Amino acid sequence: MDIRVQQAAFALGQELERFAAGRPDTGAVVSFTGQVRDEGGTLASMEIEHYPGMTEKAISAIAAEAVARWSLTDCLVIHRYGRLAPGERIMMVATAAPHRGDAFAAAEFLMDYLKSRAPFWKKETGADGVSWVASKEEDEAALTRWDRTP
Amino acid sequence: MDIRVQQAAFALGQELERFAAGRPDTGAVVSFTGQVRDEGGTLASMEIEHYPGMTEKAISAIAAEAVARWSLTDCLVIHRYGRLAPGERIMMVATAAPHRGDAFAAAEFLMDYLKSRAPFWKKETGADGVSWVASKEEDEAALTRWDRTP
Amino acid sequence: MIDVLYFAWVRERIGLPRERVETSAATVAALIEELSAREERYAAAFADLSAIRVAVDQELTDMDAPLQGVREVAFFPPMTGG
Amino acid sequence: MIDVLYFAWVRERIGLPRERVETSAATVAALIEELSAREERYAAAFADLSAIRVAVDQELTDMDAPLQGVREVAFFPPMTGG
Repeated sequence: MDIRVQQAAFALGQELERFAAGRPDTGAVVSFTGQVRDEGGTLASMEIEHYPGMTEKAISAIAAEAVARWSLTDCLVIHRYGRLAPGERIMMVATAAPHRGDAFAAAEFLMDYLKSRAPFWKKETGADGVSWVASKEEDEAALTRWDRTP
Repeated sequence: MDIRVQQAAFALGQELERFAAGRPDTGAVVSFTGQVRDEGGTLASMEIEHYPGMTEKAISAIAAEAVARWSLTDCLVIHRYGRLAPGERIMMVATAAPHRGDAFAAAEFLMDYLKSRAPFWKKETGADGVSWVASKEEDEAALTRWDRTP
Repeated sequence: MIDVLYFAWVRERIGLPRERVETSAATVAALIEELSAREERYAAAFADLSAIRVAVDQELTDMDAPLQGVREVAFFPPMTGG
Repeated sequence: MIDVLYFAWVRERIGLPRERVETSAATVAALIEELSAREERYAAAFADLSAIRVAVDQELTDMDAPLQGVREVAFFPPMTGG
């Protein structure tokens, strides 16, 4: 389990390559990468604020829950904060498992929880000025699907 | 849409890096990578047979269906054939979309269909000799979940 | 004349990857009957049709598919890609 | 004395990222009432509690959470990570 909260960019390809390598009990590796959309050219930049200290704890708890729920051989979360330009990578998760069902479910679970339960806040600077990204009801609703699943 | 059926190994990190780059309308990139498990050290090698000509067509049709069903900005499928050692990468898919739900659903759809509808057959050489990998009922069952989803 | 292709253990049981077959079979099922009647190795390969999948001109189909105008038929076990 | 932290637009409305607060409030809700009574900018930030999330000692919790022995309370809008 590897959790990193950082301002610096990360090398997606290298990270995934290293994560997937040298693990002969792993049959399936899933990755998710979040990028800053340019919103049709209207977005100038995105600023991500976080809660130092709590952020790492919250992500670790979410990752531990994923490891407890599914048969994973490993998982990785990298999340950036600070100012990002359109097209830049915000974060990535990767999951490794013997079988694909576990790797996919755990990656989606990690994303759903990171979205609404890890202390990050996004502020966009665009054509209409500066505004905090509002949370979506669908993101909160997405969490309920994990209530039933083992 | 990029479909490749090849004997040669592929560079997972480089492929994903290139796939994810330079696309400011993409907010979410999901990748899946399938690797040869060593089955607790008992697997010596895996041989993948395919149906040249039909393979590319079948994968293209599956990918076109994914593009029609979900809001994707791109998708990539690379699948190898021939002899592979434990730990080697068999295949990868990647999907890019404005939002994560589409990227995840399309990647899982591609995997479920590649598993049971693309003409590949795996033969394992292990402790018990040589045997063709049997299809799993759960893989066939996995397809039914896409009957209802838009 | 139809090109008939075999893959995986179907290929191994029949003992060849492809052959040209002179046939007037109207459907895939009729072609399987003709082949099975030829020799024991075909009958063995096609003994359990629930384990056989078929593609006609490189499209997956079923045993009732017509063969009129068809160039290529392939028989194989359930696929195990991914 | 409790460290009270503010993030995102809660921080912007109150106008500072953190402060030490002398309080005998028994719960998070009581602390919010105390702060809101202080000055208009607090009242404005806490006007709609459905838009406020709270963490006590860096764990997400709710407005009824007790403050006895607590070192750090943080207020912020719903999170938007990922």
